Parts: sequence; structure tokens; C-alpha cells
Amino acid sequence: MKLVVAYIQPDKLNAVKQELFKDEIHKISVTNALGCGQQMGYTETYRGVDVEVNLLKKVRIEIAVTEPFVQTTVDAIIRGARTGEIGDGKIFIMPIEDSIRIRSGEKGEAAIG
Amino acid sequence: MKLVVAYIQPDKLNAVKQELFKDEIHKISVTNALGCGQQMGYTETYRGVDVEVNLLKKVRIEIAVTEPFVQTTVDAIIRGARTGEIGDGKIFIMPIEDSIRIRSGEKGEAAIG
Amino acid sequence: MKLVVAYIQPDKLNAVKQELFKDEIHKISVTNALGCGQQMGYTETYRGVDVEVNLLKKVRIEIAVTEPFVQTTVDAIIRGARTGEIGDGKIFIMPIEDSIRIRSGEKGEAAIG
Amino acid sequence: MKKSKKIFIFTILALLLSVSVHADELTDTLDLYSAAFDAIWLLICGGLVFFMQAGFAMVETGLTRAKNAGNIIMKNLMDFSAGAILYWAVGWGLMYGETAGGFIGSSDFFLASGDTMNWFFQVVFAATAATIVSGAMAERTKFSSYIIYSVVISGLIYPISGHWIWQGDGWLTALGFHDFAGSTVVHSVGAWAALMGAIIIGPRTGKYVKVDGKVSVKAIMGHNMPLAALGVFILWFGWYGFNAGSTLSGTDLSMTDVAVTTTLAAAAGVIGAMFTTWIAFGKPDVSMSLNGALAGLVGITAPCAVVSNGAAIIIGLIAGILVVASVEFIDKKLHIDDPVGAISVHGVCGVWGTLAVGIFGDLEAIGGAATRLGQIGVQALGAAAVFVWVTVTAGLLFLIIKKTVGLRVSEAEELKGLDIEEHGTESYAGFQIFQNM
Amino acid sequence: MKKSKKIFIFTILALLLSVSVHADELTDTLDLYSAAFDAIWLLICGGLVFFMQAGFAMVETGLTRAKNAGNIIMKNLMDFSAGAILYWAVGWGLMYGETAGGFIGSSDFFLASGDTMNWFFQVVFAATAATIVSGAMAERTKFSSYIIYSVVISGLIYPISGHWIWQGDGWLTALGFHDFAGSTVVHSVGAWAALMGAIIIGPRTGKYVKVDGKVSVKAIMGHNMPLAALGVFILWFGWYGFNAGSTLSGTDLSMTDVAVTTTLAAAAGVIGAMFTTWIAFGKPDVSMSLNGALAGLVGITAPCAVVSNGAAIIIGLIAGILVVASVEFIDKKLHIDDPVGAISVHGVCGVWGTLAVGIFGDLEAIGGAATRLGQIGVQALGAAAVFVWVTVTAGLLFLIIKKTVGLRVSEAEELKGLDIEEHGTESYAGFQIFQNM
Amino acid sequence: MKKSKKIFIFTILALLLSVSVHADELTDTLDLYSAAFDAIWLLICGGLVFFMQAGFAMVETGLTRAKNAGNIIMKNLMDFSAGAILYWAVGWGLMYGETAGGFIGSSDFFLASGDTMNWFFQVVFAATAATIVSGAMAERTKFSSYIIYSVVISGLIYPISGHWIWQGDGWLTALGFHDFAGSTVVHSVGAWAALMGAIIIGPRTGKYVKVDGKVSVKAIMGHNMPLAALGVFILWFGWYGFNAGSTLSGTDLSMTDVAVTTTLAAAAGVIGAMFTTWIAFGKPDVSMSLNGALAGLVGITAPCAVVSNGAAIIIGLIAGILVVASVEFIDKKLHIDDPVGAISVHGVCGVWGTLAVGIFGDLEAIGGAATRLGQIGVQALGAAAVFVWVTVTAGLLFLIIKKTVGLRVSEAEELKGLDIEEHGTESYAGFQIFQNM
Ligand SMILES: Nc1ncnc2c1ncn2[C@@H]1O[C@H](COP(=O)(O)OP(=O)(O)O)[C@@H](O)[C@H]1O
Ligand SMILES: Nc1ncnc2c1ncn2[C@@H]1O[C@H](COP(=O)(O)OP(=O)(O)O)[C@@H](O)[C@H]1O
Ligand SMILES: Nc1ncnc2c1ncn2[C@@H]1O[C@H](COP(=O)(O)OP(=O)(O)O)[C@@H](O)[C@H]1O
Repeated sequence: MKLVVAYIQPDKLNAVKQELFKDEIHKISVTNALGCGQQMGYTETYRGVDVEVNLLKKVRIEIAVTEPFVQTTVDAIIRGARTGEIGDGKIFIMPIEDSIRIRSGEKGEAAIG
Repeated sequence: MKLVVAYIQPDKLNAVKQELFKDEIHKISVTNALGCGQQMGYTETYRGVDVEVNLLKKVRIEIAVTEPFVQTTVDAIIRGARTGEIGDGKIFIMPIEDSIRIRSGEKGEAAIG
Repeated sequence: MKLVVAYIQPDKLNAVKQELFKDEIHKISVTNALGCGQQMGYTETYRGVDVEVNLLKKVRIEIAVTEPFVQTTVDAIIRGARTGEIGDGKIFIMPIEDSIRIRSGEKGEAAIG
Repeated sequence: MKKSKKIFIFTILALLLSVSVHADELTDTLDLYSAAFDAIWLLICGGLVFFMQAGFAMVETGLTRAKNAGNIIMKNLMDFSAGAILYWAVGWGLMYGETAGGFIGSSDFFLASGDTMNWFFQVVFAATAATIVSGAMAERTKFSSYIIYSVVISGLIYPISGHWIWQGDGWLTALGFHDFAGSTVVHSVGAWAALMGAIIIGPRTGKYVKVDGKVSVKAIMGHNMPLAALGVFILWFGWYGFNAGSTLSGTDLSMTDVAVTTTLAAAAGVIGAMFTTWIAFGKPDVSMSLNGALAGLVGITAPCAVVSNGAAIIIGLIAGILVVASVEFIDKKLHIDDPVGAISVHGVCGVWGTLAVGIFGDLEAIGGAATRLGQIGVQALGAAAVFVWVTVTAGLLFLIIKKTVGLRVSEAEELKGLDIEEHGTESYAGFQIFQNM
Repeated sequence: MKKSKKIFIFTILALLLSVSVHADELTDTLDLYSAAFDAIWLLICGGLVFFMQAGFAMVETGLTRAKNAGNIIMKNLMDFSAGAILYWAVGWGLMYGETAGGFIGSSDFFLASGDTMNWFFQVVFAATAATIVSGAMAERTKFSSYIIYSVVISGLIYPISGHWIWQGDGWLTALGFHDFAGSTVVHSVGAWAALMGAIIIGPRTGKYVKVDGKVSVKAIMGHNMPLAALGVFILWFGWYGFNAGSTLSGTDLSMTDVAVTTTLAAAAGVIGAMFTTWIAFGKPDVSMSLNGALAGLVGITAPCAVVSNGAAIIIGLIAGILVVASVEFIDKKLHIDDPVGAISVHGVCGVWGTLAVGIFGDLEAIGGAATRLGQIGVQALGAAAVFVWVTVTAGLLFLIIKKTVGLRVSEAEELKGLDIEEHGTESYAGFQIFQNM
Repeated sequence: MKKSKKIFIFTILALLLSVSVHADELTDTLDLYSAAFDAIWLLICGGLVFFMQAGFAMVETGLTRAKNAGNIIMKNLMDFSAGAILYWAVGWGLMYGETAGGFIGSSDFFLASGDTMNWFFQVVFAATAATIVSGAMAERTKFSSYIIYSVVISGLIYPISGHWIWQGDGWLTALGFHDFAGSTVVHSVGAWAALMGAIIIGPRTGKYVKVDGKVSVKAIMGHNMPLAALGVFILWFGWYGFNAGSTLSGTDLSMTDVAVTTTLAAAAGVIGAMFTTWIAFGKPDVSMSLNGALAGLVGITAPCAVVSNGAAIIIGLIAGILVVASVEFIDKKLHIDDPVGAISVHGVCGVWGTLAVGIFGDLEAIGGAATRLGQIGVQALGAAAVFVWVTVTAGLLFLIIKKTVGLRVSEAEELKGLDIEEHGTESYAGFQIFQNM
């Protein structure tokens, strides 16, 4: 089992969700995040003083999937989030050793979906 | 060392915390998250227009523990969070390769607790 | 590739960012979190009723780096976040199996930076 | 010479006539002016009291949780709206119509008399009484039930006890009971209904938790102090209309005396509450200090026109201390869950203000009982009579609602928040809020 | 005896003289008082109407997204500021200057007459008309373009149609058109400009999404209901100045009648809107109930002085129902994106209120057409004339701006929020907010 | 015939007598009316000025960080409350009591005279002066110290300089100094105290960061622009009471002139500030435009009754430009940390308004110096005298507090927020807020 972690532009969340749903990936978790990457920040001013904002708003998605689904998931995320511009984001794939469904106590791959 | 990541219902946070404390697990980190799982969303209306909410509010808990404590932790979380209804949540267990306490520089298992 | 996850005091974020930048680590992701560790909570009162706050505000940093950079990253975080007092935080190091840049589709170590 | 004399006489007569004609016109003009003073005065003061609805809405919203903010607002909006129409159709008649035995009004329904000036100033008072209840029952009451009981309060319960005191021929008036601007008539009525409501509906889930057979009291923190503070400032501002406007006449110069006692009592209320919390809890509490201002204002509402400035300060100070003690007692001892402290602010301090008339009031100005003790007795009697009337009727009302349409939302609804469950919407879309509060 | 007689005559004459001297002084005093009533009355009512700017700002801020809050505020601040100066230089003259054929005023520019009392009361009305537009065009309009069109509306479009109706010699006045406090003069003018603006600028990105050739309507939720509610309470409060102040005289006792019809219509508007949404959507909608209050207020604005209390309730009730239907229709059928419902509240209910004068008004009090049908006809004509005038001129204005400086921000700007892009700042620094809304 | 003559004479005498009796009554009535005008006018205007407390609270809360919101509110609540009681006991006597050499009042302590009308209107001014300080010292001042100095300001510092100018026999009045509604008396006094406070307490942690020996100025963003904007609208609304009420008489028809100059100057202030920031920073800044409105209002406060409309616009425009320049200068050059711009708005623009009386004022209406230059001189002298008085006394006061109870919270407290540390509570429970701001 793998955990697919993706940082995407906030406004792409809906598109990514839809692409994932199309591929029958329905279980995801989302958190708000701030990110600093290749994308440059921007400058705000507040009462005449410059404020450099280099932590931009991002959305962090976590999807736990079984091995065979990793590529599908990655592809769906890319389809939904890619604009070709800097700031599109990153995907990281990490190992999961076990997974438990709290409701039923099911374990392992059975608990992922 | 393992990282136990759990998604639970927001209102179960206190119960989970108490169960963990009972088992002497005192170190946890919590973030707000939105989740989409087996639990269906619901429909709001805003000025007569339907709004489908399928990202529900969840709480994400992270607990880094040494191997022997994994099961205790999982059990405590389940005790605190289970209602038997859809939406109770998931637990994922991931490997941690190292752990450092910033204050003292301690490493490895010594730094977990 | 590794994911360096650090929990630090919120007010140390800027210092940590600066130390990381000095070591040419520019890509980070940040989320707000609540944490419960060795640092004791504090008591608020609201309308005469005590409120025990044992989940303190923390900042969670994620940095995906290649193996050779792990130590540099950890050192930079420690430099920025250490005060020597309880509550300084923790660093966890986790394995990453793959990494993809959404914009270009680049994979592996090429996608980290 | 005869002719000139005649001319002279006629001239004088004509002049005198013109003067007296002029005098008639003059009287008309002066009467018009007098009426204009009253109209302008009551209209503006009525407007200020109306604005107190915004104050109540903000205080109640600020002192409860984000997930119920829309619901609180709807309640405040609805109680004024439904209440105004009911008070027009029925309430005003029951309160100010011709008395039937000093107990109830019996004419002028649908404002047949057309006395728009006084009706406007009175309807905003009726709405104040009704809106007090929503705070104490916040975060757990069904919206439909809320509409029902708020209509009954403005349309029936409030006007009838109001009749006893403010109609002129009421039985309490006859006894010499004095309540200038409504510590009892308005605030206590709202508070005792709130008390019964809070008892019958029970506390919010998670407020009183039984641990090993012992009840542990939890704090459920309000989500927006700046809003609550704004609400208090708005209420204080509106209170100048509430108290000073209760001269009911734009040419009654005592209005400025009233404004001063009101100011001093409110200020003393803040000070009283703040130092009490400072001493009792170790730190000056924000929301209790805000309550302190309201406590001082409620306390001075009855006696504002008959006490000295010094007495006003004492009344406010004691009200400020009282409100903290009362909130503590009701929460920690009685375990009645009143999220905004409405029962303490409007009920306890309402009674205090009513008694303060007897204790500090200028007996001549009151024109009631002959002795101070007598006046205190009458004030106590009035407060008690209203307490009985409201607790009985409101208690019955809430019990009937509970048995029929139901008073309370389900625990699941309460957990999720009334905004989503009762109104299908969130109040702070986009903000990240901890729902586990 | 002769002497005594002379003395007598002189005494009487002297007395009479003193009386008449006194009478002169008296007349002066009475005139001064009369003027003082008007000054105090119009100043306070004007102040209340000014305060409505805060109400509009809060309603519009609350019903739009957090990322555009600062921009909305700037618009509201700027339209009053620029509008006030333009209305001083030009607008007042065009509206209340000597008429040129009943169509336009032509004197008293820069307030040469020094009639500060009436100017002050009128400038706040002009600002109200201008500010209505900002709500309908919120979250996508360039700030610079906003300044331009808001100046033209307060300086030109509003005063000219206002002249037709309120100057006394206007052509619509001559026909017997009655609009007491401005359902048409103020609210419709703002709303029709808003309508043209919303059409020409187009909907917010993501509001109407084409899926398989079919337009799917999305909700874009407002970010702060308590703020919106506060705004509505402020507007309602200010409306007492708006309507009752429109007696224009502090000694016109009908002011209290106006206050009562205003109260009842607003209350009925809330009830109408709330139950309509309850029936239509299954749950009582918060923001539409708030709109209902405004709908009732706009509806009663024209007829408030010439209808009975009962009629006021009916007018408000229908306005409350209308506003929900209209918001639905404009959003779901016409696909015109009006984030705060300004077109429905001020336009549709403005017309309804204008017609209601004919339908329910006391014909004698109106003093217009001889028959009810005639009056309804005149009211319809007036509403139509203003509709044509405003849609044509405002339409042209927006088209010219679109072709020259541009009306709309880029999609990227819209996504990121106007606060950052247009003003370089965030409105809720520190709060964690979902930007993907 | 003799008899008839007698009858005639007696009739006439009787009539005349009745007229003169009537005349006595009439005089009484007219006097009562005159007094009623004043009472109503000052009470309402005083109420409006009271409401400015809500405005200050909201502006200061909005322009500072979420973690200090409750503290700011407490300060605003407390300075009015403690200030009102002090001003009743001592302040009013020092300000309006019988003069001792033109420098200090010496009678009417505890409002012995019972002049409630004027006291009420004055106490809200005293509170305004005191509350200005809290903004400049926000986010780092110990609450207990705040109470001490705010009490000294309302009870001592403000009344004494106020005596010089407004009591009638003050030495500055004697010189012909003119400050209609308090640019100097109220605003400058508050601002100069704020200046000394901000200097002595030092900047907020993280505001001026030394990097390589060079000071780098950081922005610490306010957390709630809509609240700040609401505050400004409330202040503007209240300012109609502040300025127009300063006629001190309800029959002084110049009140509407004052309302108009006030409106125009505020509007021009917004425009001035907005375009200045637009040009200087590239984008129209929200919070500085809000400050612009206040700048215009402070600027017109002194001259509002003696300048033309055109001059009012110029005064406002310059105030709007000045406020931006001054905020920049104080922040970037002087490195004095004034989170809300209080020193610039109330101090710099207060002086500007005071001088503007001399520059633009109608000399006859002022009735001070004979020549324009003379008047400018007197105005400058007055502004300077107040500057010296306040900086010296307030400076001493702050130094004494610093040495004794301490002025500032610890850095750890500052970091965590004054709400938790000073009041043990959070203001936005449940909201997820970045604490690292
Ligand atoms: N090495 C990394 N570690 C942690 N987060 C990262 C890393 N690289 C990228 N991110 C996250 O992904 C977001 C987008 O990255 P960015 O480099 O701007 O994308 P791209 O290179 O595709 O344009 C960043 O804002 C950050 O939140
Ligand atoms: N495969 C997954 N990947 C990521 N998050 C998941 C996954 N499955 C569940 N979750 C998280 O757990 C929450 C609860 O899951 P749900 O399926 O509703 O629980 P259950 O199946 O026990 O009823 C979801 O809202 C989501 O946040
Ligand atoms: N075992 C753990 N699992 C998850 N989070 C942890 C763990 N240990 C520490 N943390 C996080 O790190 C933060 C700081 O930890 P703490 O023990 O107070 O630091 P220290 O021991 O260095 O003083 C905690 O608030 C929590 O968020």
C-alpha cells in the first residue's frame, strides 16, 4: 500500500477530485497548506510597508491506495492539476505498512478502499 | 519507529485523546482536514442553489511511536473513535527512519517519547 | 529520497525558513497543527470556567529531499528552531519512494528540487 | 369726537381680536410644536431601541459557536418580525387597551386608535423582551419552536404583565410600583422566560459532563469576542433611547438626568464585573466585563429617573458584581446552561434594579408608597408577581411545545451545528474552523 | 378727566404696541423653532441614512468571499466620497436646480444657495443609489472603473431622473406620480444600473458552468453571515431616517405613521421571504430572509406615507415573496450573476413599491390621478420611464468603460482575489481560509 | 354711558391682563421649548459621540492581530467606564468649573451643579481623547497600566487643557483661539499622549528588525479589514454628533452647515489618502483610505463652523495626503510603532485642522484675532501649548508607570498574545489562525 501525497494549486482541487472520481478513486483527505517551491511569491503592501509573501496557499491531498492503483491515481492528479505553469505542484509516494478501518477493525488492503 | 496516522470524526478527538492518555501515550499532533470516504456528503443550499458538500470535516492525528507501542496506539484510537457507523475513519501506519528532538538533539527511539 | 517532517513553535517558522534558505533548501510545505508533547499546556478561563488547553499551536513543515540533503535540512531546522526549552519540537524522517513534478511529469530525484 | 372715539374703540377691539385670533393660532402652533417634540423624540429613541436588536444579535452570535451563528441571527430577525406583527394585532391592545380590572387591556387591537407614535416606541420594547430568550436557549433549540414561543411572548405574556405596570390603570401601578424604563416590565420578563426555557430544554451537549457521578462543568467558548463587544456597544448606545426615551415626552427635561445615571451605572457595571473576575479568576475576563456593562444598564433601567448620580454608580457597581456571582451560581451550582448569561444580566439585575428604586429612589419623585420600606415592599411584590406570572405561563408554553412539536434538535444536529441542519448553510464559508468545539 | 383718559389711551396703545412688538419677536421665535425642528430632524435622519453606507458595506462584504472583502469596502467608501463631492458640484444642481422643461435642473451648482439642510439630507440618498451597484458587480470589477461609473451615477444619472419626481416642477410630478421616499427615485435607479452592470460585466468565474451544453448554476457562498446580518440591521435602523425623514419637516406629525408602516412592512418582508424559502428549498434560508427585510423596506419606501398599516403588511409580505422568486429567476433562468441580490431587492421590489402606491394608496393623500386605475397607470409610467432612462444611460456608460479602460479584472486576479490584486493586501490576515472557494 | 365706559375699560384691561398672563405662560413655554431643543439635540449628539467608542474599538481591533483582539476591546470598554466616573468626580470640575486664572477649573466637582445636559455631551468627548491612546500602544501594553494612564488622561490631562480653550474664561479663549469641536482639545490631546506612550513603550517585537546594523521595517498586518471599515463608518456617523452637536444649542441653525463641511472634508480625506497611496505604493491601500476618512474628519473638526464648503474640501484633501505622509514618516523614519496610525490621524491632522481655522476661517465668525496672520499665529500658539502640556505630563506619567508597575508585557506574552496572557481567553475560539503572525 502507498500513500500518494500531492500539493496542488487550491483552485485545482475540484478538477483533481473529478478526475479521481472518474477513475473510481473516491477516498481522499485534504488539508490546507502553504508552500514554497519554484513558484516565486509576490509582494503585498500593508500601510505602505512591503510584505513579501513566499509561502503560497496550496492544497495537500492524501490518498492511500493499493500498489496497482498508484499510477492511476498519479495520472488522475496530473490530469486535474496540470496547467504547465510553475506552481502546478508535486506528488510524493510513500510506503504504508498497514491500514485499519476504525469502524470494522478490518486491516490491510481491505481497509484502504 | 512508526508513524500512526488516523483520520477521525472531529467530535471524537477528545475521546481519542483520553484513551491515548490512559495508555500513557501523551505525544500527538493534530491537524484539521477534509475527507471524502465511504460516508456520503450532504447537500446544503445557499440562496436556493444546492451546494454538494462531499468533503467532510475530519481530524487528522499523527503519533510517532516505537514498534512495541503501535498496537496499543491503534487500539486506543479505535476505542475512542469507534461508533460503528460509516465515517468513523481510518488508521494508516507508516515507517519512520529517524526521529530527532530539536531541543536536545537526541536521536532515534530516545527522541520519540 | 526522504521526507523530513518537523513540528516547531509557530514563531520559529521565519527563522527556520531563513536557515533553510541559507543552505539552499527552498522548497517546503507548511501546515498549521496542534500538538501535545512534553510541553505542558496552559489553562484559560472563559466566563469563570477553566479551560485546559493541552493542544498547543505548532507548525508542521514538510521537506522532501534527496538522501545527501537530509542532514543539512535537519541541521538547518535545528538551528532555526532550537531555544533549548521544552516545546522546541521534533523532526521525523520518512522514506519517499517516488516523487513527481506535476508540471513536467519529471520523476524521482529530478522532481524533488 | 364721538366718531373718533368709536374708531378708537373699534381699533382696540379689532387689535384685541386679532391678538386673540393670533392667540388661537399660537396655541395651535405651540401644541403642534409640543407634539413635534414628542414625535421626534420617541421616533428617534424608538429607532435606537430597535437598533438594540442588532446589539442582541451580535452579543449572542459572538458568545456562541461559529456553527450556530446563522441560526442565532435568524432567531433575532424572526422574533422582531413576528413579534412586531403580533404586537400590532394583539399585544398592544392587551397592554395599553382599556383595562379590565387592572389585569389586562381589552381594546385598540390592530392599533385601531392610530396612536402610531406610542406604538412605535412600545413595539421595540416588546421585541427586546422576546429576544432575550434566544440567548439563553441558543445552540440547541429547534427553529420552528423558537418562532412559536417568541410569538407568544411578544403577543401575550409580555403585554399582560406590562399592562399591570405601564398602562396607568394596572393593579401594580395602583399600588405605587415604579419601573421607569422596564427593569421588570421588559428585562425580567425576558429573563424569566429564558430561565424556564433553559431549564426545560436542558444544557448543550458537553456542557455538564458526568465523571464518576460528579458533574464537571465545561466551558463552551464563544467564537467571536469583537462581535460580542460590538453588540454591547450597540446595546449601550441603544439604551440611551431605552431609558431617556422613557420620559415619553420630548419636553421633559429630565431626559438628560436619565442619560447621566444610565452612563454612570453602565460604567460602574463594567468596573464591578471586571474587578470581580480579576479577583475571583485571577484575570479580568473579557466577556464577563461586557456582561457587566449590560448588568449596569439593566440595573439602572427601573430607577434611572429617580436616583442621584452617586446612587447610580452604586447600583451599577453592585449589578456588575451580581452578574458575575449569578453567572457562576447558575452555571456551577444550578447547572442551568445559559450561554450568554441572559438570566443573570436581565433577570437577576432586573430584580436588583427594581428593588433599587425602593432603596435609593427619591420617594417624592416616585410618588408611590409613603415610606422607604413600603416602597421596597411594593417593588419586591411587583418583581415577584411578574416572576410568578412569567415562570408559570412560559413554563407551560415550553412544556406544551416540548410535548408537541418538540423543543430541541437532535444530538447529531447539535454536533454538526444548527446552521447546516436547520438552515442548510454555513455562516463562515471558507474559514477553517475547528468543528470539534 | 381728560388727562386721565389720554393716559388711559396711551397706556392701552403702549400695551398693544408692546404686544405687537412682542408678537414680532414671537413670530421670529416661532419661525426659528420651526426651522430648528426641520434642521434637527433632517440632520439626524440624514445621519441615519449616511449610516446605511455601513449597512451596505457589511451586507455586501458578508455575502461575498473573504478574498474580496477589502475591495468591497473600498468601493463603498469610495462611492460615498466621490459621490458626495460630485453631488455637491453638479448633482444637486441638476436635481433641485430650477427646472428646464421639467427634465433637468439648471442652477445652484456648487450649492450656491447654501441650502445645507436639504443638501445634506439629499446627498445621502444619492450615495445610496450609487452604492447599490457595487453589490451586484462585486468580486470581478476593476476598482478604477468602479470609481468612474459610480461618479457618473451620483453626478448625472441619479439626479436627472430624481429631478423628474422630487424637484416639484418635474414632468412626472406634474402627472401625479408619487414616490414618497424613493422606491423608484433611489432604489430602482441603483438597481437598474446594477442590472446593466451585471449583464455587461458577466458572471463571476465558476458561477455558471457549462456541462455538456447545459448551464449548471453553482452557489458561491458568502463568507460572513453575522456581518451580513449586522448590515441588514443597520440598514433597517437607517431606514427610519430614510422614510420618516422624507417628511422633510420636523413638524409633520405623520412621521410616526411612516415609522409604523416601515416597521410592519419590513417585518412582513422577513416573514414572506423566510416562509417562501422554507417551502421552496425545505429550510428557512438565512441570507434570503435577510434580503426579505430589505425587500419589505424597499417596497414600503414609496407608499409609506399613504397606506394603512394593514396594507403595509401586505406590501411587505408580497415583497418578501417577490424577492425570493426574483433572485431565483435572475440566477437560474436569466443567468445574471448578482451576488447580493441587489437587482431583486432594489429593482423588482422598488417597482412593486411604486405600483403599490397606486394599488393601496389613499388617493386623496396622494393628490395625483383621479381614479385608482389612473394612479396605478401613472405609477407604472414613472417606473417605466426611470427604467428606460437608467438602462440606456448606465448601459452606455458600462459599454464605454468596457471598451476603454476595461470593466473586469483578469481571471487570474479574480481567482486570487481582488484584495491582493487590486489593493495588495489581505482582509483577514492570519486566518486560515480556503482559497479554493 | 359712564357705566358702559367702565365696563369697556375693565374689559379691555382684563383682556390685556389675560394677554400678559398668557404672555408669561408663553414665555415659560417658549423657554421650555428652547431648553427641550437643546436637551434633545445634545442628548442625541452625545449618544452619537458615545457610539464612536464602538468605532474606535472596531478600528483598533481590525488593524491589529487576532491574538490581541480581546485586549483591545477591554481597553476601549475600560477607558470609557473608568474615564466617565473620573470625569464625573474630577474632570468636569477641572474643565468647566470656575476658572483659577484661566488655567484650571476649581468648582462643580461630582457635578454638584447638576448640569446633566452639558456633562453628558462633554463626557463622551473626554472618553474620545482617552481612547485614542489605546490604538497607538496596542498589542504590547499591560492592561493594569492601561487603566492607570487612561484614568489620568480623562481625569486630569484632558480637562486642564480643555479648560484653556472651552471653558470661556480660559487663557487661550482670551487670546482668540478657536477650536469649534476639538481638533486640538480632543484629538491632539489624545494623539500627543499616544505619541509619548508609543515612544516610551517601544515598538512591537518584530516591527523594526535590525539586519546588519540597518533597521528593516516590517509590516504587522491587521487581522480584520471589514471590522476596521465598520469602525470607520461608525466613527464618521458619530462625527455628525461630534461636530454638529458642538453648536451646543438645538436652535443654532448653523448645525446643518457644519454637517455639510464635515461630510465634504471626510469625503475629500478618503480621496486624498487613496490617491496618495495609489501613486506612492502602486495600489490604493484599504486601511490607509480608511485612515483618510478619519484624517478628513479630524481636520475639519476645528474649522467646521467657520469655513466654506470649498475650503472644507481642501482641508480634507490635504488631511488625507498628510495622513499617508505622516504614517510613512513616523513608521519608516522615526521608527515609532503606531499600529493604527493614531498619532498621524489625530495629532498631525489635528494640528492641521487647528491651523486651517486661521488659514481658511471667516475671521468675523471666529471673532478672534484682527488679521489672518494674527489668527494663524494664535492657532499655532494654542496647538503648541497643548503639545507641550500633553507631551510633558503624559511623558512623565508613562515614565512613572514604567518605573513602578511596568508598562509593557513580556516578550513571551506578546508572542502568545495578550488575550491569553492578560485575559486568559481567546477571541476567536474555533477559528484556525496562524499564530506565527
Ligand atoms: N521538495 C519539496 N518538499 C516539500 N514540498 C514541496 C517540495 N517541492 C514542492 N513542494 C510543494 O509543492 C508546491 C508546488 O511546487 P513548485 O515547485 O512551485 O511546483 P513546480 O516546480 O511544478 O512549478 C510548493 O508550493 C510546495 O508546497
Ligand atoms: N484511502 C484513503 N485515502 C485517504 N484518506 C482516506 C482514505 N480512506 C479514508 N480516508 C479518510 O478517512 C475518513 C473516513 O473514511 P470513511 O471511509 O468514511 O470511513 P469508514 O469506511 O470507516 O466509514 C475519510 O473522510 C477520509 O478523510
Ligand atoms: N511522538 C510524537 N508523535 C507525534 N507528534 C509529536 C511527537 N512528539 C512530539 N510531537 C510534536 O512535537 C511538538 C513538540 O514536542 P515536545 O515534546 O513538546 O518537544 P520537546 O520534547 O523537544 O520539548 C508537540 O507539540 C507535537 O506536536
